[in-house]
Order: sequence, then C-alpha cells, then structure tokens
Amino acid sequence: MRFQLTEDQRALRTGVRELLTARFGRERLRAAMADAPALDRDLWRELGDAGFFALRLPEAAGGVGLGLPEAVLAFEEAGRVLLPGPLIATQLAAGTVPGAATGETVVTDVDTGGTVEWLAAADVVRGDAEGAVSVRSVDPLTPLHRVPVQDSGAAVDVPLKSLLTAAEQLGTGARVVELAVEHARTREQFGRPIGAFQAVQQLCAGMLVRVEVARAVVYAAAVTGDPADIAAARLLADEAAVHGARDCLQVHGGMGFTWESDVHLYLKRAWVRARRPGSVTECEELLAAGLLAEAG
Amino acid sequence: MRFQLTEDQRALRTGVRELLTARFGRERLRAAMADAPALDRDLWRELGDAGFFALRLPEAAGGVGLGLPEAVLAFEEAGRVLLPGPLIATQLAAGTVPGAATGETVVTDVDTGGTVEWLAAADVVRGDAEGAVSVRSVDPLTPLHRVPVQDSGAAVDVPLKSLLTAAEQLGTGARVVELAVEHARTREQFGRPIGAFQAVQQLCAGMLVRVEVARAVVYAAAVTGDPADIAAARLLADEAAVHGARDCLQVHGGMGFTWESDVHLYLKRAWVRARRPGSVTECEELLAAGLLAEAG
Amino acid sequence: MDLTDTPQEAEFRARLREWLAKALPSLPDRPSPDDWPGRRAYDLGWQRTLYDAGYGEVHWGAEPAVRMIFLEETEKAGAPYVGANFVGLLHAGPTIAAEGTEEQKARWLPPVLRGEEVWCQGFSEPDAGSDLAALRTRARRDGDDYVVSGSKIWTSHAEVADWCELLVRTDPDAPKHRGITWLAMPMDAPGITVRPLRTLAGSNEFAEVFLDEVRVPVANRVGAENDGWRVTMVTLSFERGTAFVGEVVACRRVLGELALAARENGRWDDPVLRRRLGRLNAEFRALWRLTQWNVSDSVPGVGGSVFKLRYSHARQELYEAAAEVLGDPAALDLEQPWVLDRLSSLSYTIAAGTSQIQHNIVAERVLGLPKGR
Amino acid sequence: MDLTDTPQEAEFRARLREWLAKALPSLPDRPSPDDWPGRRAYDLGWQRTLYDAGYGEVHWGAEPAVRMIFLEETEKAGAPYVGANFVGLLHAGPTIAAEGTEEQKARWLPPVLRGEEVWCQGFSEPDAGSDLAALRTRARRDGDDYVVSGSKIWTSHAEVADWCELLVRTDPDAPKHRGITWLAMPMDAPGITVRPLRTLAGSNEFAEVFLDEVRVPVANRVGAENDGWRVTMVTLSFERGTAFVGEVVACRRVLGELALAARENGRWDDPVLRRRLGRLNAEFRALWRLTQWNVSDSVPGVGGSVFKLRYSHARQELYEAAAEVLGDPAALDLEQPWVLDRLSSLSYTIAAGTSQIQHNIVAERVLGLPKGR
Repeated sequence: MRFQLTEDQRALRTGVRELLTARFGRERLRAAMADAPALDRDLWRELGDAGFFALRLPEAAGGVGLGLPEAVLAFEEAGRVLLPGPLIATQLAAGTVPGAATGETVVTDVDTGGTVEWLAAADVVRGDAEGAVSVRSVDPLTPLHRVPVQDSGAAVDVPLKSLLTAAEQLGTGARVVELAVEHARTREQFGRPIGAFQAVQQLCAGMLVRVEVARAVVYAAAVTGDPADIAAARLLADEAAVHGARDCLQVHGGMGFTWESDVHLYLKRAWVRARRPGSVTECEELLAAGLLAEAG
Repeated sequence: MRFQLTEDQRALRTGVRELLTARFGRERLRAAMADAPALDRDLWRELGDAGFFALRLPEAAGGVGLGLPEAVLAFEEAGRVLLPGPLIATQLAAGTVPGAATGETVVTDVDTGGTVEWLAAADVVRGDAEGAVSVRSVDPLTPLHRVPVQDSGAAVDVPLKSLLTAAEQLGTGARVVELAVEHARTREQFGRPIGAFQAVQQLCAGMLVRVEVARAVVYAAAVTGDPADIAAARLLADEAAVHGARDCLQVHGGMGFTWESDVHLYLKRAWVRARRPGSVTECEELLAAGLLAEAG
Repeated sequence: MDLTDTPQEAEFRARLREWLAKALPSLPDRPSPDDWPGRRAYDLGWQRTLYDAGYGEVHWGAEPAVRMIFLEETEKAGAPYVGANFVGLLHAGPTIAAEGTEEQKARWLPPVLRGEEVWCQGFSEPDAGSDLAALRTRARRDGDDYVVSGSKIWTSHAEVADWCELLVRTDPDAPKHRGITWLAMPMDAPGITVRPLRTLAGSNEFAEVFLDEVRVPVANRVGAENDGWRVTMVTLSFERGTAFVGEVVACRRVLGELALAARENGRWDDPVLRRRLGRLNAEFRALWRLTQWNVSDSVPGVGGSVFKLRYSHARQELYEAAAEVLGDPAALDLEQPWVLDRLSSLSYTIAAGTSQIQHNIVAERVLGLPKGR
Repeated sequence: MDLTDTPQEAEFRARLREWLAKALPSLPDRPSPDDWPGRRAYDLGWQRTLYDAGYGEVHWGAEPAVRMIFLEETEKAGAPYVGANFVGLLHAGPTIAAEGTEEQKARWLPPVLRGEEVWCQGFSEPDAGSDLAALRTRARRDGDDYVVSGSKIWTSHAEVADWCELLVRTDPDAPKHRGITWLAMPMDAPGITVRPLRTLAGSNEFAEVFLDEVRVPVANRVGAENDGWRVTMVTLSFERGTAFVGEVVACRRVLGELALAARENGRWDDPVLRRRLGRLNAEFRALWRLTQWNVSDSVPGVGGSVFKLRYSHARQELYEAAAEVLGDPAALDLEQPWVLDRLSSLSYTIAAGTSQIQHNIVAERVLGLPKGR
C-alpha cells in the first residue's frame, strides 16, 4: 500500500494546475460570466490538446491512457478554478463521440432528465432533451435547462459521474479554505488579523478537516471504484464544498457578500454540482444497505 | 399580553428554589445516589407539605389551586437540582390516588410499557407492570424497569407529562450553563481563565441560547396547552438539556469526566428524560402535520 | 404569564385589522425592486397613509406589545414593509428624539412621520465592519461646518434618501470610541457620490457612499462632538424587542407554504424532509414565543443577541429546507420562489454583527465570562 | 495511489492471519476489568506470545504499512489489545529508544518487548490538562537522586506498573517549556500513593498518583535536565499515523452490528435512522482511507490533528446512533452493548487535547493563521 500520489500523478496535477492558472485566471473567470451560455471554445480545444478529455482513453485509441485516479486529480483542479462547461460528459464521451477527445465537440448528457447543464452550448446532446426549458440558473457560470423526467431514460455512468463530481467538489472545497485563510490572515478588525480570533480559527480548521477527510475517500474511490466508496466520496465532497463555501463566505463577512467577490461563485457551483444524479438520499441508502451486506 | 412571570409566579419559584436548596443540596444529591432505589420519604413528605404535588389540585379539593404555568416553574426547579423520584406521575395522581397530594403515597405510571421509573419504590403503580425486569440504569439517581410494551395499554396524560418533562429538562439546561460558566471563570489554563478563550465562550453562549429559546416555548406551552407548542417545547428542552450537559462536560474537560463531578449526573438524567413518552419522531411528525393543518 | 391581549390590545388589534382590510385593496401596485424613485414614492405613500389613519407613530410612541400587534397584523395582512422609512422611523428618528435639540426634533421628525423625507444610514465602512468603532471617515471643523471625507458601505436607499445619519471621526487621537460624532448629512450636498453595490443575489439593495470634502453644518450635529458613539448606542437597542416580529411571522408563513408545496410535489412522503419541516415548526414557534417574551420584558436588550443568533441560523435553515422541497432543478432556478431568499439569507449571520461576535457578546455581557480575544 | 498490499505486505498479512488463527483459540480467558493483576498477566502474556512469534517489535521496527496491517488484522481477528503494554511499547519505549543512553536502552527496552515489565505515564496533573507544560510536580536534586513531590492524574495501569515515565519541573524559574525533565520512576519507590479514579462510566480505568519526596536516581533521567519537553515531543507524534487503526476497524465492526441489530428490532424501517447509519458508513470509510493516507505519508504529523478532530466526533456520533438503535429502555441499560461505550466515548473530544485545542493546532500549525487566544 502506497496511498500517496506517485511522481507521475504529482506531475500531472502540477501540469493541469499550471495550464488552468495560465488559461483560466481570475479575469477569465469573470469574463466567462459575461459570455455564458457560450463556452470559450479556444480554451476547450486547448484542454483537448493537453489531453484533459482523452485522459482515460487508451493510447491505442489516441488517448492518454491514464486511469480514474488521474481523472480525479484533473477534475479536482477544474473544481479549484471553477472551470465551466460540461467537462464530465465530454470526457466520458471521448472515444465514443467524434471530436470529444480533442475538445472539438462539446457533449452534454440528459441522463434521466431533470436538470441539464450547458444544453445550448453543446454540440452533441446524449439523451432525449425534448421539452427542454431554459432556467434562470443560480450559478452565473452554469446555464441550466429543465427537461421532463424520463423514468425510462438511460442514466449513463452515474457512479463515474458522481465520482468526478466529487473530485470537482473536492477542488472547490480545497480552494475555499485557501481563500478563507488568505482573507483571515490579511483582514484586520479590532486591531489584529481576524484569523487570530479563535472563532474564525475554528471555522477555518473545520473547513480543512472536511476537505482532508473528503480527499482521502475521493482518492480511494478512484483507486477502488467501489460503489460504496464512491457514495461516501460524493457525500463528503459535497459537504466539503457546500459547507466550506458557506463558511468561507462567513469568514469574508460583508466583503464576501458582494457580486465582485468570487466566494459566492464557489458556493453556487457547489450547489449546482450537489444536485447532479446520485442524491444524498441515494448515497445514504446505498451505504446503509452496504452495512447489512458487509455485516452479513 | 404580559408574557413574563407575575409577582406570584416569581415568589413561587423563589420558594421552591429555597426549599430545594435547603433540603436537597449537593450532599443530599450524592447521598441519594447511594440510597437509590429507595426514596427519601421525609423529603417527599416535605415536598407534599409545601404543596409540590397538590399544586394543580383545586383549593376545594385541598390543593393549591394553581395552574400549569406554576407547575412548569416548580418542575423546572426540580430539574435544576436533579430531584429524584416519580415526581410527575405523583403530581398527576394527586386528587385521584389517596396520599399522592401530600407526598405520603409515591405513584409511578407504566403507561404503554417500555421503561418504568422508580417501580420498586412506588406505593402505587398505575398500569400493568407484569413482567417487569430491573434494568441497570445509566442514571444512578433513576432506577428503571423494563416492562413489556402494551400496545393496548393506556398512556395517561402524555402531552401533560411531556410538558412537565420539558420543564425539568429546562431546569437542567439552565443549571448546566451556570456550572459551565462557573468552571470557565475559575479554571485557568495557559495563564488565563478558560472562559477568556473564544472557543469556550462559543460553547457557553450556544448553551445559553438553547436554554432561552426553549424557555420561551416551554412557558408558552404551559400557558396555551396547545399540543404543537408542547411538542416544540419538548423537542427544544430535550435539546437544551442533553446538548447543554454534553457541552458542560466539554467545558469541564477531564475534571468533568470523574464520578465525583456532578456534570455527568445532569447528562444521564437528561438522557433518561429524553426517552420518556413523546419521542422526537412523534413530536416532529405532529409538528409537521400541524403545518399542513395551519397552512391548508 | 399571559399571552392573551388586554382589552386595549384586543381593541387595537380589531381596529387595525378592520382598517387594513379596507386600506390595503386600494393601495397602488408595488414598484419593481429596481425602480428606486417608485419605491421611495410607494414607501412614503404608505407611511403617509398610516399617519393619516393614526398609526404614524406606532414604531415610537406605542407600548412594545402594541407595536408587536401592529407588526404582526400588518405582516399577516400582507401590508407593505417599512421599506425606505426604516432608518428614519427606527433609527435616526429615535436618535434625534432622544438626543436632539428641540429645534432639531421640530425640523426632522415630522417629515419622517408624515412620509415626506427618507433617511439612510452611513455607519459601516470597508475597513470598519464588525469593528464599527474603527471607522475612519474624517470630519474637520471649518467655521460653522464640518468638512467630511471618506466612504461608507452597505447603505440602503442611498439613491433616494434626503438625509444620512452619519458617523464621522472628529478626533483621530482619542481612543476609537471617543472620537466619533453623529451628523445629519443632507444627501444633496456637493461631494457625495452614491455607487450601487451589487450583492451576490444580483440585487442593488445597497450602495457605497463616497464623501469628498462634503460640508455639513455644525448645527446638524446631534449630541456633543466626540460623543457620537454613545448617541448611537442609545438607539441601537431601541427596536431590538420588536425588530424581527414581521420577519418571524413571515418565516412561519413560508414554512406553511413549504409544507403545502411538498405535499403538492410528493416530497412530503420523504420522512427525513417532513420531519425536518416539523423541526423547523418547533424552531419558529419558539422564536415567536421568544419575541413575545422579549417584548414583555421590562429590561430589553439582553434577549437581543440570543434571539438574533438563533433566528439568523433558523432562517438560513428554512431556505435550505426550501431548496430540498423545490428539488431539482427548481432549487437552482432564480425564478422559483425562495431561491433568491436563500441567497439573501446568507447575510443574516453576518449583517449587524456576525454570529461570531454575537456569541462573544452573549458570553461576555450576558454570562459574564472574562473578556476574550 | 495504490491501496493493494505489496508482495511483502501480502505475505506478512497472510502469515499473520494464519498465525492468529492458530494462536488465538489457545489464549486464556480475558480477566474482568477490575482484576488488575489478572489484566497485567494477561496483557504481558500476549506480548510474550507476540514476541515469541516474531511480532514483538511490530510497533517499533516495522514499516508503518506493516504496522497498520498488524493492527488491522489483530483487531479483525479479535486479538487482545496492547492493554497494559501501551505506554511501554508506544510511548516510553520509543522515547528511550530515541533519546536514551545505550545502558538505558539495554535496561528498559528488552523487558518491554518480552512482556516482562509494565510502564505507566505520569504527565497530566490536576492543574495541567490542556496546558500540559504548566505541570508543577517538583524535582530537586539531592546527590545522585531527584527528590520528587507532586501529583499526577489520568494514569492508566498505575496499580500494576513497574515504571512510570514522569515529567517533573526541575527549574521553576525557567519559561514553562524549558524547566521540565523526563524521568523513569520505579513504581515501588517509597512515597508513591496510587488512588483509583472513578470515571463517569463507573470504571476505575485511571488513577491519581501522589508523590511525596520520592527518590529517583539521576541515572534514570532520559535526555538532559530541563530538556524533557523536547524529549517528550519527539515521541508524542511517534505513533500518530497508526494510533487509531484498531479503533477505526472496531468502529466499522460496531456499525455493522448496529445495522444488524436495527434490522432485528425493526428500527431499520425508520428512514431517518437508516440514513443516519448510512452516513456513518461514509464517515468511517473516509476515516479508514484517511488512516491509510496518513500511514503512507512520508511526513507524518500534519494529518494527526485533522484525523483526531473528525474521528473523536464520529465515534461519539456512532454511540449516539447506537442509543437510537437500542431504543427504549435498552439505551439506558448499562448491561446492553454500546451503552458503556457511549459513556466512555464522551472523553474522546477531551483526552489528549480537546477538540477546541485541536482546532487551534490545525488553524495555527497547518493553516498558518496567526497565533490566537
């Protein structure tokens, strides 16, 4: 057992982070808010060139030939910077939908209906989007449509999507700890940085704990692919992101309540992701049933 | 609307507190632990003389002729000092069971079975206690028996008992705030009283908030007798007592973990009371149904 | 402990209900949230209507229990909120009434009560939030004027206000609480720039106010120079007892609507959600009773922080539960009810003293724990 | 990221399993919790058995991953705990190994590994709990001895220990961390009184140790005089990575038992309780993965406080859920499984650094926030 990142995995993470920092910094983030529901196609192709979408495609099929752990690391980085677009559906379509692997083709999935992300921007829509109605999305960076629920519809790769969603949530959770700590170290009230107050320290420490606990099980789920590990990863990563962004806002006080602050963007995205297929109820029930099965 | 204690109510509270302080101080509390499952019959009769059991009995019937609000104040005081015995059943039996009003007769109720308190010490047992088995009670001050559940059994005055239980929990909740604050003011670590640390301050403030919110609805329920108010009172008072005693223990650190400290006695009694008829599930469902009824 | 109305209270309530039933149907339509002049006119009109009906002074003169009935009944009847008149009626007005000269009272109070002038508040600054007394907006004396420079933030209704109750630093060398002065600043004075401040909910409810050498007559000072902190504190607790009456009533209404919506869309069958709504019913019942308790208390103030801590958390929980009731994707749709409210509610544990600060206040001022850090 | 055993690890695991299957059935019955001599003999016997089988040094010499396998497999097989050997194997022993002289190592280490001598710990004092460095037990030099007076608290196995690792103050004038010395005190020295300390769970798991002019040879000092704080810190982090392996395995077993019990008594049909158990499954799976992560980390230490904060809370939640599964009156019956565990679990957020202190450690040492109060 060597449950830490390998050298290659570290290098991958660094590479993705550097790419995203260079190509999707704060200004691009704010600009993307104005552009939505359009996508930055140049960025999308650049991601394709870097192998983001073909990450798990076999080398024989022109892919990078890596596995789920590497995909999780890449999606964690995407979650850190709030990278917009139907990233998960497109990566899953690589090798099946022409152009998805290279970032030429943007793919979104309808699954069983309900909410569909980036319907208007997608080149290929998998599933039946008939009757789709545009929704005024709470997240300015994720256009949403409402599609009638299709009980008979095929939900594609729900556990996999749930795991990659957890990875994005993990990245968001980790990033909001940094934002909170940065603010707490510099913002002064009552003659000292607010991070010197235990009440603020406790908020920040609690955020970190949620992230590190989630990280362990998200990575483990990527290694094992075990449905119960994935359900646990999803539950804890959702919590790390949603609760973390919420606490980050609290640490920022009034400063975080403005549109100009980025904190709300993390919270809103975390809300959107938390509602993707694989609900809290489903995860908890699966984990409960698992207890009986394991304990026999 | 004058939703504060009247002069008479203040006087009653003071009177009960003085009686209990004089007759059931810390030494008696510790002695009672050794005596259980026997009851202090002298104290019981003294309570009877003071009108504790006959509080709500009409004057014409030899009682004090007061109402539910006064009973709630008296039981709150009982909860403050962890007064042992089947107090609620005996007060409810006053006027029905000879001697209950005067404290001569100790009464306990079986209701629908499950847990019965003070079965061995009681002179009169209302309900069917057949098949009772003694239980090694977690609370050294409350002997318990297990009685087969009787689906057809008559539960007597459940809402009333639930309200008086809430009153006891309120008293316990209020007392553990005082204990925590007392300890936090005097215990020094790192060169200052631990109550100067925000982490401890937050624990104590949270305890007080729970108590004061519970107090408002417990008193209100005593005035209105409304089932939804009673259910709310029970939920919030249980929480104020159980969570409060738990936090009090946390504030006390290792000192609270000893048998010699009283803190655990508050927690254990709060646990026992929280399991009396009128469960969390029942209260929450009643309150949920109430929402539909009111809004509907 | 009496929760029923006294005969006088019952009469007040009955009369008010009757009047509301008559007055509300003839009210004009509510303006859109972005229409500031429209909102000003609407809110002033409502205050004038109240004034003409004899309710103009209900926030000041009336007994707390009567004020509570007013707030409860108007909220239940769906009457307009205090809106643009908030600062005038509930903050600057009471301050002037308590600390102003006869001349100042005569100048400023009647227009507030008659719905003629709007006030806004210039207290918070970018670097003085939780630590309000650290404010840095400077005022230097020049003849009969103060000359004021600095900036204020989180000012509501600044775009349409006639007056601003302004805290300025007049003695930079004094301890921070002792160099502050309270001024009434006319909002049409040269040197004032109002810039809307967009919140995370996308609304422009607040503004930043920039002050560049703004001249405010010394005659507009309420209380002594450098005594502004005390002057302000006198009224900060003024409305504490009844401040949230309308909001608690509104929360209970929302909770009922959530239950009906959940029954409608089938989520009521989920016991986890249903019990969560039941628990919230307990919560808001208790907060309603606590409001009644605080209003009845002859020594107001102590209950304020306790109430605010619990209420702000409970109201956030309410909208979290609303998201569960709405489900997917309605919970993410800004057009749906409660979604914007959920965003707005994020400020409750921050504005007017964060929950962290409120815990300190309770610990130190109510429980008497030693001063912490 | 690899969660599978290496060939060496797999071999170790297989060999250990095989050995446990043979060794455990022939173990004597466990003594009752109150039988201290019996417990001493039992625990020493088990350590001797391990030693003879080649597992005596697994807590020290082995790779963390191997140590983890040992702890996981012994717990799963229901093998005895480290028990009375805890301090010797996991605390005093490693300290002596790291900081002792060759002579000291030769004297004290072999008897620990062979299951011949029991150590206890004399660190905490009534007035030095969270603030351990404030300890006041005094030691003055007198010839070749230190003469020690004071009292210690929360000492496990004091009744049956041969040695006590003792922190004493040798320089009362130095800053509090700089006047402390580490001594090995023979428990049969005159002047030592051991008084059992009853906990709220009714057990006598701990003791108070009173020291009245106890003579400890200077030769028993490990490290330099006044350097005891550093000496202690060297080993406090020693076992952090694997400290809780057995406990997490045990918690997951309990959780499974709770599910079965709930199915048995019908409470499984309550979705609120069932989903709560499902959530706990997520919790303990994550804690298990975090343990594996920490064990694999080449820089141990950082993960310790994070793990402890979450684990201590989760384990308390586990026994709260157990009470719900047990229901009424079983949850109040000390004879029922888990009820005593629930009481004991109340210490988890207190012992070895309260959760409040752990939050500070994480905030300041991990996140780099300024030193708070």
